[in-house]
Amino acid sequence: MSEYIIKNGHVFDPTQGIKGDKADIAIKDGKIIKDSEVSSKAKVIDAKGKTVMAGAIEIHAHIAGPKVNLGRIYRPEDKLFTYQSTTANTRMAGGFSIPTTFKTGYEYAKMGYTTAMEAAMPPLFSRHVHEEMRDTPIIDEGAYPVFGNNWFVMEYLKNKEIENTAAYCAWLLRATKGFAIKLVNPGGTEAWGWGLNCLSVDDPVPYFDITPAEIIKGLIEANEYLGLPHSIHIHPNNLGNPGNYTTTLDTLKLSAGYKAKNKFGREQVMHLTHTQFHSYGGDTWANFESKAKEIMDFVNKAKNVTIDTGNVTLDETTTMTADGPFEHHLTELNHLKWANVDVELETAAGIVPYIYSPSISVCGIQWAIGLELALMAKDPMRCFITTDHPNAGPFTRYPRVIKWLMSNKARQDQIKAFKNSDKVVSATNIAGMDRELSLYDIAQMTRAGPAKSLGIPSMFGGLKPGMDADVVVYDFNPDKPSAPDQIEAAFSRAAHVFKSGIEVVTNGEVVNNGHKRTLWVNAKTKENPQVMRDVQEKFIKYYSVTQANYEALGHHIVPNPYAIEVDATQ
Amino acid sequence: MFSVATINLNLISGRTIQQGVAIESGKEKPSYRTACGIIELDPSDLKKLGAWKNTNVRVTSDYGSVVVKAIETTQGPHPGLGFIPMGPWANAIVNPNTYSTGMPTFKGTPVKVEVAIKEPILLGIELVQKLCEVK
Amino acid sequence: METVTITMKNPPALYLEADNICPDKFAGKTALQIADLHVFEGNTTSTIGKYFDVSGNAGASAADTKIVVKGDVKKVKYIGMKMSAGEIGVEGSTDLYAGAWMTGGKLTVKGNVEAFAATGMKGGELVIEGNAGNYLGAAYRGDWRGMSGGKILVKGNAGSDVGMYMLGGEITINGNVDVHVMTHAEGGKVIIKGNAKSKLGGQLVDGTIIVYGTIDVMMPGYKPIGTVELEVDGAKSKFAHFIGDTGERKKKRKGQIVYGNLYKKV
Amino acid sequence: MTKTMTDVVCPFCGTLCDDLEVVVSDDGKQLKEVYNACVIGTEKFLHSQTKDRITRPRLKQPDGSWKEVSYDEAVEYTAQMLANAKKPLMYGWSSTNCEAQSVGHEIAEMAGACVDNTAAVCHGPTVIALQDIGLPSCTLGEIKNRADRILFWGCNPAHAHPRHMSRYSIYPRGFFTGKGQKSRKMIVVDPRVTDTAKLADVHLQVEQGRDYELLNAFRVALNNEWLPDVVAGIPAAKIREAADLCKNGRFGIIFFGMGVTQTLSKNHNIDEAIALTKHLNEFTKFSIMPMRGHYNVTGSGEVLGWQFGFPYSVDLTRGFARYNPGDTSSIDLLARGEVDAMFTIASDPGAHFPISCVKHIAKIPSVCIDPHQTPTSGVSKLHVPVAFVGVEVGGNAYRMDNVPIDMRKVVDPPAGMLTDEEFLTKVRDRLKQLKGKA
Repeated sequence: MSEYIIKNGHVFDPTQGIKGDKADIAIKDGKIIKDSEVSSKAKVIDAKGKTVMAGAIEIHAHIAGPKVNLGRIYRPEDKLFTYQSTTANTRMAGGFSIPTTFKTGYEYAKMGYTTAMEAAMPPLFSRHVHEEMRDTPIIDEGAYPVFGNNWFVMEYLKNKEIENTAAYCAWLLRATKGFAIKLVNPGGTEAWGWGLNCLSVDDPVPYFDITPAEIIKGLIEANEYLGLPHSIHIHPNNLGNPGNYTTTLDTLKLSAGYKAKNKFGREQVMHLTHTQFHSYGGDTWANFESKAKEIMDFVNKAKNVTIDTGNVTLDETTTMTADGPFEHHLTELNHLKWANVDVELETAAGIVPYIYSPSISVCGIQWAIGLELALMAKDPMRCFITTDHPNAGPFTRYPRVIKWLMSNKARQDQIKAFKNSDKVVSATNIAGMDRELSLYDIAQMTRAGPAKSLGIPSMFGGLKPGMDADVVVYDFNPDKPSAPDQIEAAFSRAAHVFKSGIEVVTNGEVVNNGHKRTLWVNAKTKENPQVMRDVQEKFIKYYSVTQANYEALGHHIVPNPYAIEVDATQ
Repeated sequence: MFSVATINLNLISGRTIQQGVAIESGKEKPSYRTACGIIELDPSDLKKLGAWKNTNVRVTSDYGSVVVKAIETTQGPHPGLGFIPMGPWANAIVNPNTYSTGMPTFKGTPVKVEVAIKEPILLGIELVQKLCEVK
Repeated sequence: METVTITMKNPPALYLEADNICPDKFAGKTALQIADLHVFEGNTTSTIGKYFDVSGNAGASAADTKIVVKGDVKKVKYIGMKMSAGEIGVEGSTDLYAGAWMTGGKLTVKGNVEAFAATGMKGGELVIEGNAGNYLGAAYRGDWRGMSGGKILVKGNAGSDVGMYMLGGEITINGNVDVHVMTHAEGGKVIIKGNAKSKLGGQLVDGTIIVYGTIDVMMPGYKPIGTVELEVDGAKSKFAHFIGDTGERKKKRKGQIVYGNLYKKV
Repeated sequence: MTKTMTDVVCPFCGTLCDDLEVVVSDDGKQLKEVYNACVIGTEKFLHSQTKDRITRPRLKQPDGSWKEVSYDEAVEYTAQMLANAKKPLMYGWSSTNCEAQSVGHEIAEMAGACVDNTAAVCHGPTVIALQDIGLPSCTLGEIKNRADRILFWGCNPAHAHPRHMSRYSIYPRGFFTGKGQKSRKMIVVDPRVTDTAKLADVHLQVEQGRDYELLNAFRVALNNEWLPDVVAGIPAAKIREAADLCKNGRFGIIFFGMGVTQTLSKNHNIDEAIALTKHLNEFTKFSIMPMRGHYNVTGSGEVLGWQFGFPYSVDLTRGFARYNPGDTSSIDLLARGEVDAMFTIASDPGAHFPISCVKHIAKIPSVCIDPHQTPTSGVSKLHVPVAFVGVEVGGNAYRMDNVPIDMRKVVDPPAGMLTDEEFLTKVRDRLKQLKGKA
């Protein structure tokens, strides 16, 4: 494997506390090495006057699997006039809010993202998720199976059986090659099986006679019992409704008293995702307002919690979530086409196109809330930038979000451009916030932070010798004054991107498709005959596929797996 | 003694379990013709036609003409409706108009049915090759 | 206004995709430069000049460019696609997507057009002196934003799915139409001087359909509420008035439920 | 000695039953018996064993006779045909695995071809409809565990999906449906008194071609609006009763088939059926699901979907993907004479396309890749027999509810026979050379 030395760049690496000092980064055999150890054969990359960071990590996006593909399939108009033709190194690639798998890989890589997590894998459809990840080039990927409405989980937790819950979770992570425990509208999505919902953490789940709060606490305990790399990753109840910030606070408070137990350096026990959608005040769309401050006051104090933002990018996009009842609610509001898939014993999903229009004040307020969350974050290692792709906007808009976060001028220009800017200003705090995030903050929010939260800081998110050589060079000089749009341009098309030591992007174009891996968590637990009996029984009686076929996940579907081993037998 | 009556029907095509078995057991075989080279008629229409069960008939539409065996429907009554299982025999006469949707109008083709006792019913592959003028 | 005349000399073996035959693309170009513009036959890329004789230079802008298309262009697609201004006159018949996504200018076809003419039309004028195919002035697949402005006149007959997902503008058919008119429409008007078949205004939320001839089968979602006198093109006549689609969701305007209107001449 | 293989997946219809048991000889060469499958699935497994099976490619001679050729010659013919065509159509894909489909798409991208699957003559209109207004649906296990209202609209599972009613929709005792059939009300809408209709609590014998009007009438009834006395041959009172029956359930499902997709109004029938489903969700929980035909037509749509963004009728000729049934769909491409080469795999357009389209196939260079002799192979210039997917080779497939199931190999193919994926890989590599890309 080839050697590289990236010379004289302005390095931003939170894992070593390097804040833009000039340094050389050396790469050999896929890893970062001390620049003293690199041989004379190393190819020299001149990064003078450029920004050097580790590869960025996507902690929450919907990029592979049944609902993503249904989104692609049912929106031909999303492809219209967007297509890029085949090139020497790339397949043809198209789509805006739900790009094809090829385009997904290329676009992440071009922006300097080298690892991405699919945020909601329905276990019954894990083969599909993995087939799409296999066809998503360059970037390493993992997927979070959903547990928050799973019949096994609800039945075990009703009886407070944490060990059985943990054993089941470990079995399902193995069966689906999943990465973490995801909850989406806990209990509410099962209620949706009957057209109902759970809008607070105390609404009982129909028939199962358990509350969302009990599910959340139980899965925190199971997660820490296993000592998984990532904490539970939760999309709380009551998404997207005015006044829902109280439900969000109730959810966050459930983390109180829990301490992370794992060997991966993770400190949080709960990751709360696309927080923007959960930070709403008011009780109607008329008096809708930001409660970002109330949420961040809690998060800033709670060291055992991490969040991501879910920034609205003001585009026409496609919303998709395992929160089935929310999507039905949304289609009743905007009357656009509604797709729904309820998944036996496990979960559901809904899809509705949505236009975040700058001329609608609610959309402007949502835009402001997402930015406020990041700007109010006291610890950038616990608050990460996402667009909840494609829900608040496509991931291809990260450079624009970064521009808004790094430039008050860019924000003020956008506020002026809103049709009802006065309404947006009065319902939010954005206009008065002059904080401008630094490149170091950005490196924490998009690299080191997500890596630590996911429990993979030894591989990703930094430039320490021994770490995977995921390195990005942006054509951006932190020493020179720059117009906001230069930030967006630089982060849109990286000058150089290395993935596991292979140069995959040069001057914003894909030059190599790399050796994409599938990251998953292999948690070993004590033999648990009861759980295995329960699994067997549910497959015989209630599933529509056999257990043997459910567990079949052959090499042709996951050709290049990378297992993170966890031993929970003690 | 057969009448020379002809009747006009609305033709639909579709699957039958016999058709399913036949396509899997070999479309070159007579069993395919037995399963799909037929038209299922309502007893009242058979009577109008003056034909008995298992009579060869010629079915003609604006789009073509084909000989099949008239049998009494097992999924009736459906007077005025003729049913030919999906396959080459039906497709020799169905309405190919897609209304620019990509889908032909396989169901709902006006046809004329007349007794054709002396005309042979071709095998599936044979029929398509003949209509396409290959060999 | 400058006139460019292109005349088919080598008709394609298959079909030709000629979205470059458009005032916006010709504007500011000489006959030679126009002859170099790309056209596509299947997976092969070629030039307008290989298939057409080109005479005359274009005007400086689309607005002062007129294109006259002569010869057999029955197998040429996309003429006038996305045109925003200027004029195109096709002297014969043409194929799919005539004037698709057009926003302005005037496209006149002496003969017939095939399906998908004026897909997603936003403005301008399309005149078809012969017959129109299916999906005239309809939305592209999956899009809920169909024809939103402009005028279409068909002197002959039109196919099925006229004005699907129509939001605005006006379509007049002097002849007959096939099934499905203004399905899913939320605005706009379709006038049918001849006969209609069935499935008119299905799932229509808002909009107006006027039929002078017969209707084979009415949609059950259209409720008769009496007769009215209407003035169309300056001529007054009596129409039976139906409102619907009563099965579809309804919009409210000033607290009042809005229905679509179907008028049939009595 | 024999061995029994369990959890075998049936490669016939979209029901994709995965509980078959197959008895094979110890050397894994002969298939002896099949259990749990329907009569059609059983026939598919057993027919793969016939002695008269064609095991080598055949090239049509000027006199109409066949000449056996090697796979390499077949690869050369196929690659040359695709390399020389201006607009080849690559049709079928529904009876092979996703792995083969994926290689096929690489070929199509290189060749600048149109790619289409059997949805073209099956559930294409369903795709158009769900693109227009969406699709509230669920997995088949949800039906089994929850559904108390089952509508079969223009479909006849008793014939086309023989185990559907026993495995998923009518008879099984699910978690919330412990009484099985007694827990459910069954409504069938069909112009014939089908063997499915005979089992129904309510049969609406709709006037053929008027499903759109009847579906609309259901929605008018839900809105308590005025109705004409009779719609599509059904009295208004009976329509209102049926609508109430749907409303009063706790979880309902509409299954529909070619009775609506192939009838006048096509996509509009499905569109209004989906609108009705969405409408019923204002009163209770309701879903809708197409009864997909070929066992992996759904998989072809999925793979096309994630690789190109469109599930069928995809035109790659200009180096980027476009989609618009009516323009890029097989039937229209053939009827309009738009394509100059025909590549058929894992399907039989010769038997299932209108004859006017088949006549065009017979006129142009053509290759047919299929284990069987079919009307398509009968009019093609080259016939390439391959191993049976799901019998002689495994691979991924997608059930009618989009659930992916990894199929199993139960016996070896006859010596020297290639699989779809193997043959396509050779064609891809040869085409790369011809296009100067390797």
